[in-house]
Amino acid sequence: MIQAITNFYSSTGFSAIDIGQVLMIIISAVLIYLAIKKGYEPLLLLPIAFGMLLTNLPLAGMMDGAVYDSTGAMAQPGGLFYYISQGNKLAIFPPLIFLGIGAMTDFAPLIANPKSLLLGAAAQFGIYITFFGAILSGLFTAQQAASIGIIGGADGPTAIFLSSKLAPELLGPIAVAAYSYMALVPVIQPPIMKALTTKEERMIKMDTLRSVSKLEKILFPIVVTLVVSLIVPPAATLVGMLMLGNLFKESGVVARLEDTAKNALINIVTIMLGVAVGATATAEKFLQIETIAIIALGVVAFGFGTAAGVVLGKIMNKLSGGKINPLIGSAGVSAVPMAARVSQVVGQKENPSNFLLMHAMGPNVAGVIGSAVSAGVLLSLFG
Amino acid sequence: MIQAITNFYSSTGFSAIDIGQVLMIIISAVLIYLAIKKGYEPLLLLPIAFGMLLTNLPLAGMMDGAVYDSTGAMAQPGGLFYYISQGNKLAIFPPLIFLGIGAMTDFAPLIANPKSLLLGAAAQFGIYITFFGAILSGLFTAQQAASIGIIGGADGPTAIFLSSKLAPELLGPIAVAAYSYMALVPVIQPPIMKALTTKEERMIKMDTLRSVSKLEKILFPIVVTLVVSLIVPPAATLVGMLMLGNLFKESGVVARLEDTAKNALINIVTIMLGVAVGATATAEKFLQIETIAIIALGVVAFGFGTAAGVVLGKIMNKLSGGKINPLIGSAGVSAVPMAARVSQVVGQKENPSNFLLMHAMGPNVAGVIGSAVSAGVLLSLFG
Amino acid sequence: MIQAITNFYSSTGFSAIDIGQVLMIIISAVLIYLAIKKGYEPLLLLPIAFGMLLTNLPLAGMMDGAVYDSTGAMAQPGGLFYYISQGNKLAIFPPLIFLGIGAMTDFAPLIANPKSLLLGAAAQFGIYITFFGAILSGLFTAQQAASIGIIGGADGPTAIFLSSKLAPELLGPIAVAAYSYMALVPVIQPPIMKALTTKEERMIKMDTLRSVSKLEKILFPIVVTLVVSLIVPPAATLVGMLMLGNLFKESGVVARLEDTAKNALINIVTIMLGVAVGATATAEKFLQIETIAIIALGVVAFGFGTAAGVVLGKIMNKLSGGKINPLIGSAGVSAVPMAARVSQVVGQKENPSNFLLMHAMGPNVAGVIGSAVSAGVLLSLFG
Amino acid sequence: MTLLERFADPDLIVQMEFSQKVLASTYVALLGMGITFLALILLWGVIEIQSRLVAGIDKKTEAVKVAPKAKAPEVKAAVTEDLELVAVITAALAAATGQPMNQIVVKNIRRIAGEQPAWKSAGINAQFFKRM
Amino acid sequence: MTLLERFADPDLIVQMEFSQKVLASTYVALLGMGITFLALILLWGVIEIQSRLVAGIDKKTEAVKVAPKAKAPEVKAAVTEDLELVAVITAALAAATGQPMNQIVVKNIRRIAGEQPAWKSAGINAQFFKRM
Amino acid sequence: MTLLERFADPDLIVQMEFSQKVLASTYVALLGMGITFLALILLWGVIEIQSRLVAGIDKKTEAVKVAPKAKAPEVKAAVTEDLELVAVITAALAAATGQPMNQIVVKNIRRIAGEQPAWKSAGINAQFFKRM
Ligand code: NA
Ligand code: NA
Ligand code: NA
Repeated sequence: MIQAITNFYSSTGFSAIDIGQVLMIIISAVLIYLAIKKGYEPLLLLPIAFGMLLTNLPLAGMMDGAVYDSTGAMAQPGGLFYYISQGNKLAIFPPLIFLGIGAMTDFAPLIANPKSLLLGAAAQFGIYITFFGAILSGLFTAQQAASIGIIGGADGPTAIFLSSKLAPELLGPIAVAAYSYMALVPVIQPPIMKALTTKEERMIKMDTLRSVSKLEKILFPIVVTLVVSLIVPPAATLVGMLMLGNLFKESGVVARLEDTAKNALINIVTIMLGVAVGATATAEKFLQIETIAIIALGVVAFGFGTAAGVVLGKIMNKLSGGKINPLIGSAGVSAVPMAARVSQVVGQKENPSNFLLMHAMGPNVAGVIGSAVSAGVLLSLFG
Repeated sequence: MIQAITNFYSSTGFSAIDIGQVLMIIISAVLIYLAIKKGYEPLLLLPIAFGMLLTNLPLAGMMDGAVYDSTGAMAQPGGLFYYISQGNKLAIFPPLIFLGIGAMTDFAPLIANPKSLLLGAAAQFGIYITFFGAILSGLFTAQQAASIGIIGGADGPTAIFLSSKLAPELLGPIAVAAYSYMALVPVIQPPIMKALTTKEERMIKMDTLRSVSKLEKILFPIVVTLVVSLIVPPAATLVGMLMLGNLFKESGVVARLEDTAKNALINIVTIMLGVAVGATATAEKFLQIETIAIIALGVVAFGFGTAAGVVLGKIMNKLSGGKINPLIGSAGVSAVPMAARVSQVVGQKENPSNFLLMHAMGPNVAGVIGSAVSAGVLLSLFG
Repeated sequence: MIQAITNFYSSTGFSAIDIGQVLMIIISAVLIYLAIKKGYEPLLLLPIAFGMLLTNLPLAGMMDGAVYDSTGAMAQPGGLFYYISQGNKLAIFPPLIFLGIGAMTDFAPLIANPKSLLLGAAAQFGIYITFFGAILSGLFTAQQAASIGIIGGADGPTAIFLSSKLAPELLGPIAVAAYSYMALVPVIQPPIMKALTTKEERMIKMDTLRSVSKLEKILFPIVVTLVVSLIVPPAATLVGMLMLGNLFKESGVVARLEDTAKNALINIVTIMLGVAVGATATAEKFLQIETIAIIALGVVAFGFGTAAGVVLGKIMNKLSGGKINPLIGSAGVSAVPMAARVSQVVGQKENPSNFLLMHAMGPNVAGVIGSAVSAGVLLSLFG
Repeated sequence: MTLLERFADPDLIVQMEFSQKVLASTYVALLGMGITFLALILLWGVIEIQSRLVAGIDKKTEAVKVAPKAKAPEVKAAVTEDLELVAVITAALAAATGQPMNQIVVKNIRRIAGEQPAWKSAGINAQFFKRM
Repeated sequence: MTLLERFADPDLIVQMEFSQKVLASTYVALLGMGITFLALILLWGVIEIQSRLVAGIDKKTEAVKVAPKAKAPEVKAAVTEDLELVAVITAALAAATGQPMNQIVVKNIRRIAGEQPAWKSAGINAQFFKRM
Repeated sequence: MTLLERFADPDLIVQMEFSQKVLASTYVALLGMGITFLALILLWGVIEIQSRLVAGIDKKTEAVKVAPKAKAPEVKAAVTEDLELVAVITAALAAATGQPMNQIVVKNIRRIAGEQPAWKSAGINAQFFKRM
């Protein structure tokens, strides 16, 4: 009888749980709280956090690989998350997310004002300053530093895509940092924006954007795919799928596919990608000094990206003779559409009749292209 | 010319069909009839039956594996069902079904009256009595007996999950028996319920369930995942995905994911899981004495599960001083929501103003958790 | 510095692009134009064309296989299209498309007038005459000739299914030809139809179709699956899935599954199948004399299929004593529903009160079954 | 090795003479069209037979339907659904008024504006009572 | 090798005697029912505790809610949404009238017919402001 | 082996000196920002050119649109759709009245309440005429 109880006890998770796993479960509970109560990017943070919880349950084996016997036949299939996580490991999920995002995104503000592309480029500066910092910390290889830097791209799928390829062992903390800081954009950006601009600059009203014809909208995804992929071939997968989704939307002839790309397909992939990312965050991988460094470097990335965008905005304002509100520069980090909203809100505080939202959408979506390009560069250097 | 006709004839299914396949095609036609005309769990029985039909067509090779040449290159891809059935073989489909079910299920009646959990546990007795019977029949290994027993869990995905892992060779008959008996719950349960209860007991009216706050509903899936997975780690996959789906629903912040989990995703997986289950039911595997034993044991499982639930209901009624109608005990077998409806209908026959439905939903959903726990126990013993 | 610029240049697509890839990008742009502006089967042509564009971007590696190191571990995952294209390579996508098409198709006009099946058979003549031509050209093996011939089946998924199995190297041009000619049916068919019929024949009005009972509609998919699969077992996959989808529709008890089969699932698979087909059309495979031969043979296939259907229509009209309008024969090529519309339009030109649409739907859907049967025959001969 | 086997072998077909290819292709065309016609003619026959059988069944069913017994299950279903509605309403009233459920008796439900819309009952069924 | 290990081995179970099988099956049944009950009883306890804790929190929250401060975030959210609406309307007006946006000042928005339907705001949010 | 190659090798980077790492990181940052700017500036240029070309095309098209010929295809499409509608209505009437279809001639269709809603025509097209 005592033997049976002992046997049973040793089969429960209580016998095998360690302090790291307890900590991870607490962390995942905190993330669930932030996702639900604070609304931190819940579409991804909730699946990630729950995946994190499940992967840290002792003996549950959600991430175990398949077991083969001596003849090579499968003796025991792998855990559910092992199979789902192949979609990240093989870099399949992030491009499919981009397909759906492309089908949701309106690039008209960028087409109407293509100068915004400069701001979308400038804001990628956070990526490289963070890369620099990560290298100098001495904790990371170049591959890992590149993956950490891409947090500054403020674009979840791009960060997951690059990390899966360059540093899968850091996927968990990088994804958590990326999505958390994207949710914190309204907290991180405003002080930097105010510190770098004058009241006069923040009050600048911008001219109405011209309307964009259907033909331009259809040509845009094709042209972007060609130009970007020819200059930075490793960016072709992300940019290509983003632009295919957008072509579905703008062509107007495949409404069925557009609808599925931005609903059923992206939702299914989001669930899978989320739990699979969370599943990589086991205690032994997550509870490391590196994770704290990543969290710290992530905020640096967002800060410098914001600053670079605003500074270039100021320069462009000068050159244009005062017609560009530098506040739209911060939207260049991506974090669509949160960063554009922040530009709007900060601008309106100085001048209640100031409406920067549409102008900020240009740099905002340009930032998505910008970080995909930077991811491509890093991939070609360190892939 | 005669040669050509002979050649052609030998390439047709007519030349190769055997009596077993004819029988299987007839059985699948009967199942299609039951699914469509009698409404027996058509969402799964129809795909299962059609998969069964297709897999028994001679020379069609729907379940053939891939053929490789001597260099290891693929000479011929496998049949469609071979690839689809990997989702069951690798135990991927049932947890995804559970994700969708979680997103559809309201656990409030259980949270309001957590005593119901006892009834959900008691009704799992059918699993073990059937296991006992299967072992004593001498026809089955312990793995097979466990898979047969789980029919008494009255929960399709759990039965398919466990059978795929422990006894894939019996998957066909077990799934057919499980879904058929779930459809037959209104026939199987009432006589047992009436035999074990007095008219007075059946007439007992129960107090209104208290309302459940949003916070409780959000905490519930997290708590259940933790408690169940720590006690029975192998149940983590099923219970975790069920509860993730429920968290999607109750959190209220990821309506997109909830919607997809309970519509597009569950439907796609249901189609795949259904045809793949049917595809395992080839004549040589299905037309065995074991299948008849499984059919016979399945009804035993449902009967004893019902009885155990009702008996515990009677005991709890005694202990509570007459405030619990024992009829809600039978709902503990799961078979959501059919078994709860049966409790309602049987109770109302004695007393037209008696409304047990909501009270029976508590044991009903508890039964889902209960069978997942039992599946976990059997998996840890025989996996 | 110059070294850095040289290095960077050699990493761009500009350094590696060749004239073939430029040509392919132009071709894909033309196909995008045709899909969007001319409405040529955009649901498939748009994804195909975009896949073609992406696969021909130099150094992007969208179709690269995975790289393994000496220990057998994966050093670098494959490109996105490499993984997606497994769904075609393993012949998984076309049957899933057929599942959705089955859920959308109303076979009542065929059940009401099963003689239409003869026209659906006759119009497959184009397949074999094209096979003949392809063999005699001396450019193709029998497997390739069979895949080219199936263009005459005027049924995209069937053509992709057969080509993937028999001649995957020709998948790109065959799919492009098949979908282009399906879009061109209103141009190709009318002159042939007019040349082969008299004005009197074209003016024949046909009797109203009888109404078809629900039971007949439910039995139809089961019966077709059985009969076709027994006679031509390799056709079971395509016909079986088509009929399963139709059974979802007609049974009326699995509306959820029907809805998903004909929406989310078919759309997801269409996107994947489309880009994966396009991805096979690399410059070195596509820019061959064989492609021109395939384009030329494709129009032959459609022409002879149309002619054969119309000629049998004339014969049946004679035998029936003038009650069958031969114009419905051309609809037998499939190309649902375009070919049936063409019958309607050509008939109405002679006689504005002539409504052939519903009568032409019979041969039209029969043509789908007919080409699946022919694909099965070719598969059993050359698979 | 037969002509067709050599024809089907990508390595051997190149060695075949033109006339042999013509012969083999003709054979394939005849066989293919033959089987396609055979299959679809057989299907035609089966569907014709089926239509007649079904027509027979339908006539019988119609005859049976005239008998009063036929309406019973429908009524029963309606009653069951009404009872469920009563249960749901009772629970809702109890929750709203705070009274214990066994103190409330719903005696009669009258549908306002005639028919309950189909989507509503579908919705209730789907939400409360349908899962896998 | 324990009884249970032999029982769990498909090759060895056939050699076991009937009485051994009875014993092993009984053990499995007791263990299985025992753990199932244990897990669900534990769950019962945890849910009871949780319900009480939550009831406590809810009471506190309600008390807090009475204080005027509690309404602030809601109002702020409404204002933010209104400002966005102003932005969208301004942009639309500018586009429609062809005037530059900084010439147009939207001073006040009055919602016609009271409440804005929920789906509309959801729609705007989803289309304009929600992505991953 | 260049500095960058050693930098990119996880085994060799640990042996690099701090100053080398600073150099390599600076190089990466310059290269990365440079290429990102280059790509997006090029894109800017291409979009500007495209906008001008499109503006030119649009002007031409507008000019062409004034000519009466432009409306022809639209009318034709409408006629085709109407004919199909006639076909469907005829079939429906025939089915409903039990008369053979060639006895019924639909002479005119008048749409009640003006425009046919878009979803309806989309629905008919999707159901009857659209597949893959
Ligand atoms: Na960015
Ligand atoms: Na159960
Ligand atoms: Na065809």
